[in-house]
Amino acid sequence: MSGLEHVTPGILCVLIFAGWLLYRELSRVKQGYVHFIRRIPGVDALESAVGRCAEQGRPVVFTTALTDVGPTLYACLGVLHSIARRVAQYKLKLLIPQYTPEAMALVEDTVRDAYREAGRSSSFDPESIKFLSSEQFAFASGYMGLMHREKAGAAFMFGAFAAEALVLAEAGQQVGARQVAASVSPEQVAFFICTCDYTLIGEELFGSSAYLSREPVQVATLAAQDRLKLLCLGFIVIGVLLATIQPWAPRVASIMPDRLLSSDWGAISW
Amino acid sequence: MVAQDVNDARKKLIRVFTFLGGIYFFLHFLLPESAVSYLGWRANHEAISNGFIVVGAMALGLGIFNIVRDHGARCVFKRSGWFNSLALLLGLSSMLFVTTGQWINGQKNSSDVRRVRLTGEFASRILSDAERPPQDRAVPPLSARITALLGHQRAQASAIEGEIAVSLGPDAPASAPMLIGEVKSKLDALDQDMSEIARVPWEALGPQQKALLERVAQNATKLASAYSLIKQANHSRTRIHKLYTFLYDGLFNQLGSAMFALLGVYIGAAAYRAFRVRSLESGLMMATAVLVMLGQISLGESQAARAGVSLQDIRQWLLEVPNSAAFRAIRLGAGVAGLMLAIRMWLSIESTSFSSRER
Amino acid sequence: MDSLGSLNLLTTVVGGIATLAIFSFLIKENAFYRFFEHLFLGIAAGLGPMLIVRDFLWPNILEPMLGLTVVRYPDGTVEQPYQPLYLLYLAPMLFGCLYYFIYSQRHAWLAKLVIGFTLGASGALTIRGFFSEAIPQITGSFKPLLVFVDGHLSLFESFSNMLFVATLLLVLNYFFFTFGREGSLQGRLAPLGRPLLMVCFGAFFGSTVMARLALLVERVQFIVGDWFAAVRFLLGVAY
Amino acid sequence: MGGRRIIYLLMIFAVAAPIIVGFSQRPSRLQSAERMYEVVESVRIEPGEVALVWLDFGPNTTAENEPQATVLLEHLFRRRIPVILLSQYQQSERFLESIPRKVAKRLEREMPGQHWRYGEAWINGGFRPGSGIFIQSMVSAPDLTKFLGRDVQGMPLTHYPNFASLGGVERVKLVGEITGLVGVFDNIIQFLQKDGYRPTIVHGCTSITIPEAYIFLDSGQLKGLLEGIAGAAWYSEVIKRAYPESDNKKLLVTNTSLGLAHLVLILLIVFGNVAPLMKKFRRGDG
Repeated sequence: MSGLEHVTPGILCVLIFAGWLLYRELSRVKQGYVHFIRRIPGVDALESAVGRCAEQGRPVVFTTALTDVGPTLYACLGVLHSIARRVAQYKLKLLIPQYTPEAMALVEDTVRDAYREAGRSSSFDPESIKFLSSEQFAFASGYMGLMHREKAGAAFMFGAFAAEALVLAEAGQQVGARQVAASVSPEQVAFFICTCDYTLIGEELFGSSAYLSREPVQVATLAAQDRLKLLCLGFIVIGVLLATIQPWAPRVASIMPDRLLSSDWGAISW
Repeated sequence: MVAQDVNDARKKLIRVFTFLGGIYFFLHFLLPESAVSYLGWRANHEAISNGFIVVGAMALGLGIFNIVRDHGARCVFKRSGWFNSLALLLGLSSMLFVTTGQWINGQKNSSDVRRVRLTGEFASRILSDAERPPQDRAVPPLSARITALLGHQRAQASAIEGEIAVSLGPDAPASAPMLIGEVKSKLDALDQDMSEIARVPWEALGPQQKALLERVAQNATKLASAYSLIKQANHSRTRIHKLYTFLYDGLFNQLGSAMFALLGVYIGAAAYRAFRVRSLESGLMMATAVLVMLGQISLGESQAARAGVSLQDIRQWLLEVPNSAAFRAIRLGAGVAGLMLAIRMWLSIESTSFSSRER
Repeated sequence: MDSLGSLNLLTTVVGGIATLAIFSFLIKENAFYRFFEHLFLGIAAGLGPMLIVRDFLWPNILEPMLGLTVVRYPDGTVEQPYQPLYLLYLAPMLFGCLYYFIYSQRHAWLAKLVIGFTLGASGALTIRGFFSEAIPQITGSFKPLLVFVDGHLSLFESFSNMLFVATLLLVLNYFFFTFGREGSLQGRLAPLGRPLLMVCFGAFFGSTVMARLALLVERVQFIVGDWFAAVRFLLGVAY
Repeated sequence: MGGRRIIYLLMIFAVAAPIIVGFSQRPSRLQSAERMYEVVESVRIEPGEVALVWLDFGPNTTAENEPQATVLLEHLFRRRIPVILLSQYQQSERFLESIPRKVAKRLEREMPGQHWRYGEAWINGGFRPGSGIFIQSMVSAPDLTKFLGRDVQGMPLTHYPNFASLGGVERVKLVGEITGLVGVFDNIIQFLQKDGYRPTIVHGCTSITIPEAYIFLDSGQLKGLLEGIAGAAWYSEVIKRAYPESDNKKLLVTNTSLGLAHLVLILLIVFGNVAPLMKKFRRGDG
């Protein structure tokens, strides 16, 4: 299979469909339609962890680790926003160790906003956003030290993680922090499951932001992505069925959906 | 109310910039190959992409700024842990200094070698210009160019002699005499060519002249290669290079590897603590993990051979079937979610967080 | 011993001390660890930006922009004239400098311009990235549920494919958030996704273990082999 | 807290014991590595044909990738197949330099009088930026000698007789890719081919990416695979069968350390499950 550099007609259709879905859900939500959202258990754990910090007066740590500026970071910021607001309400200390300078600017913005919404703009401390390092293991060692020195009461690890995941999570374990992790990298989920109180898997990270805020735009996005996923699922089911009947009905089976997606413009006679 | 207007205008501007940020890559994807080539994007794609990278690269000072602000204050006010902050700042400044020094040194080295190589490139250029005089630019007469070539090579020869003297210092590596011998023989060959060039008339380009220039081009390239080895050897003996090696190999690499190695230990604790069979789910995870582990070590094999089942095969099947399927589903789901978020991000379909409403 | 030999010795000895400092964290967070942690952070912070300058900004942008890549022959002619178009890079450079307004209270919105620009670019790239990754993934899943080998039904292969497809669909189903109220088919099937996910994570755990342990082995080999030898040599010289 | 430290100590001890004692065990038989050996063994070259090996790893994954690179190069050197070393990853520059030299030195010690010299047995093409784009243009180049131009020391390839007139990419009879990075391997699979030419590709990966590599082994895009350090260990064992003089002791000790640590890990999982049960049981008794 050759690499994909430009859209094929099939992909263009899917892209337009995706845009239309988002538009439709947005306008539905704006008209007041309330979507059902499945409860995501890890999200309750977020709230109780912050509550526990308030009881013990210990700081809250939130990290997006290796997440680059992009959709994943964007989703993490949604969660950070609601945590920061709660932290501001409880007058707790919030620490956000950072890996990439570009992300740092976005994070600072989000937290400042959350404090303003909670009506505590004055108590926002820019030094709570600490740039540690852009080197994976230097970051991990800095995080380990930070957790121990600050005796964090809760640690939230959201975003993209690589080998350093277990180091971060174990550091939280050692100081007895309540930990919730959400990783888009399946390789690390097993380690989080072993060391954290709750682990959100893959896409639950994207869902949790909407679940927490119930914000119309976020809910609409969630609904639109579910519908697009349904389309993918449908493609797979059809493809499997066609592949299965292939020995008996080769002609029918030759209309594989992959052809629809990957044939390029040249295959169409204008 | 004026403030409110200004604020709105700014927000609109931010949206416009966000949209502009994405439009190039989006169109590049959307347009067919022929259109992309027609627009000239195909030829300049790398240069344009570099432009985008430059914007991000300019953020490189943000991290340093943050660190210096944080730890500098701690040092100045002697807050708790100031000693460690000092160590950090020391590490930072020495690495900046040493890397810069090492880099400048390397740049100088390569430009020195480049100058030696230039003799050969110039000779080929003289030849090609004489054979096919260029239409778009003026070229000096052949004899003037040859004089320039001779002058250039004389200057290079004395620079090379100087470098050879340096490489014979008291702490010279064992390979130095061999390298020097190599350079000297190549230099002699080139010198011979040069003296021949000086003897030959250069009013016009004959077969003899042509052969001479070709030989100079070849010999100068060989000399440059040999010379670069001496340069490298001398470079690795400079104090700045030793400091760099010490910081990079002695500290940076070792600390990184040690941090990574902690994982090997932590995995033990994680396995003991968390792989408890509390439910069907945790039981499945544990069983799979144990089977895969047994399948990849030798002790697993000898046990299995007795039982008549190959643990290697079980491991392979687990990796190929259930693991790949679930992995694929996670990636697909996260990909779709990322796609929707990406559209939203690009078109600034916003609610909170980024360009928020003032309340 | 020549100077390079003693440099190697020093590098090994200090490297061993640094390794032990990190390992001392296993006992307890302590001053020894803290010192090396900060040193590590400092060195990494100094190296990162320098690499961006050395490997990207200088050779790809600044050098051609300043005309340093123009080859000038000894007689004053040039191989290729200077490309003034490179000066266009000044625009993204200046624009990127807006990042630094993040520290200003009054002009922070200027930083948002460049942050927004970066978000937009990464959004558009993600759109393309999704399709080039997802489509082979989808089409690669079209596995026949009944597999025939030499005209006979292969039970094992068929079972494997059925399990593959079922796992894929059930896990995809697990990640629906806005469907599946109580009682619907989707809602009833959703809990089945989780155990299947656990099998996947177990397999990942099992195979990742080897990579993690391998580095521990490498470190122990370094300490037991190279470092001990270097320290012994050093003490031998001192006495 | 105390219990945690005992576990840490146990892990370090399990790893260190075989290294200190020098104890080694026969490694586990891995089909994928055996297939790779046969593939390399079956490569037949005419004068002017070469193998192309990419080393794309930095210090973080050397523990697994270096032994893999070592066994592959050892096999190629023994078979006198000239090797071009290249890299898509900057941090691997030092390994491009050191690993072939170490292998050559070991072989020369093993067989006095025979030589494996730089420029004959191998050349180091250095780090080449541009990843996929670079590979694409390499495939379409009419002459690799001209395309690659110079080695890492700045010497033109025409200087080395074995590599002086390579011709097109068809003269590359085997491609090896040793990496622990994501995406680098994909570049080779996707771009290193053209109409009428699909090279034999073998791959050494870290244990983390084994599940991903299997997809390509299954489809035949990959002819052989070294799975982490265990793969390298079995490969070295197979080499030893054909060349009994080969010294793979260190690698086997490393692999044994790994095996022991795996077992300790499994025991820890068992204890982790049994200990709480025992406690409950005892409490029930009292």
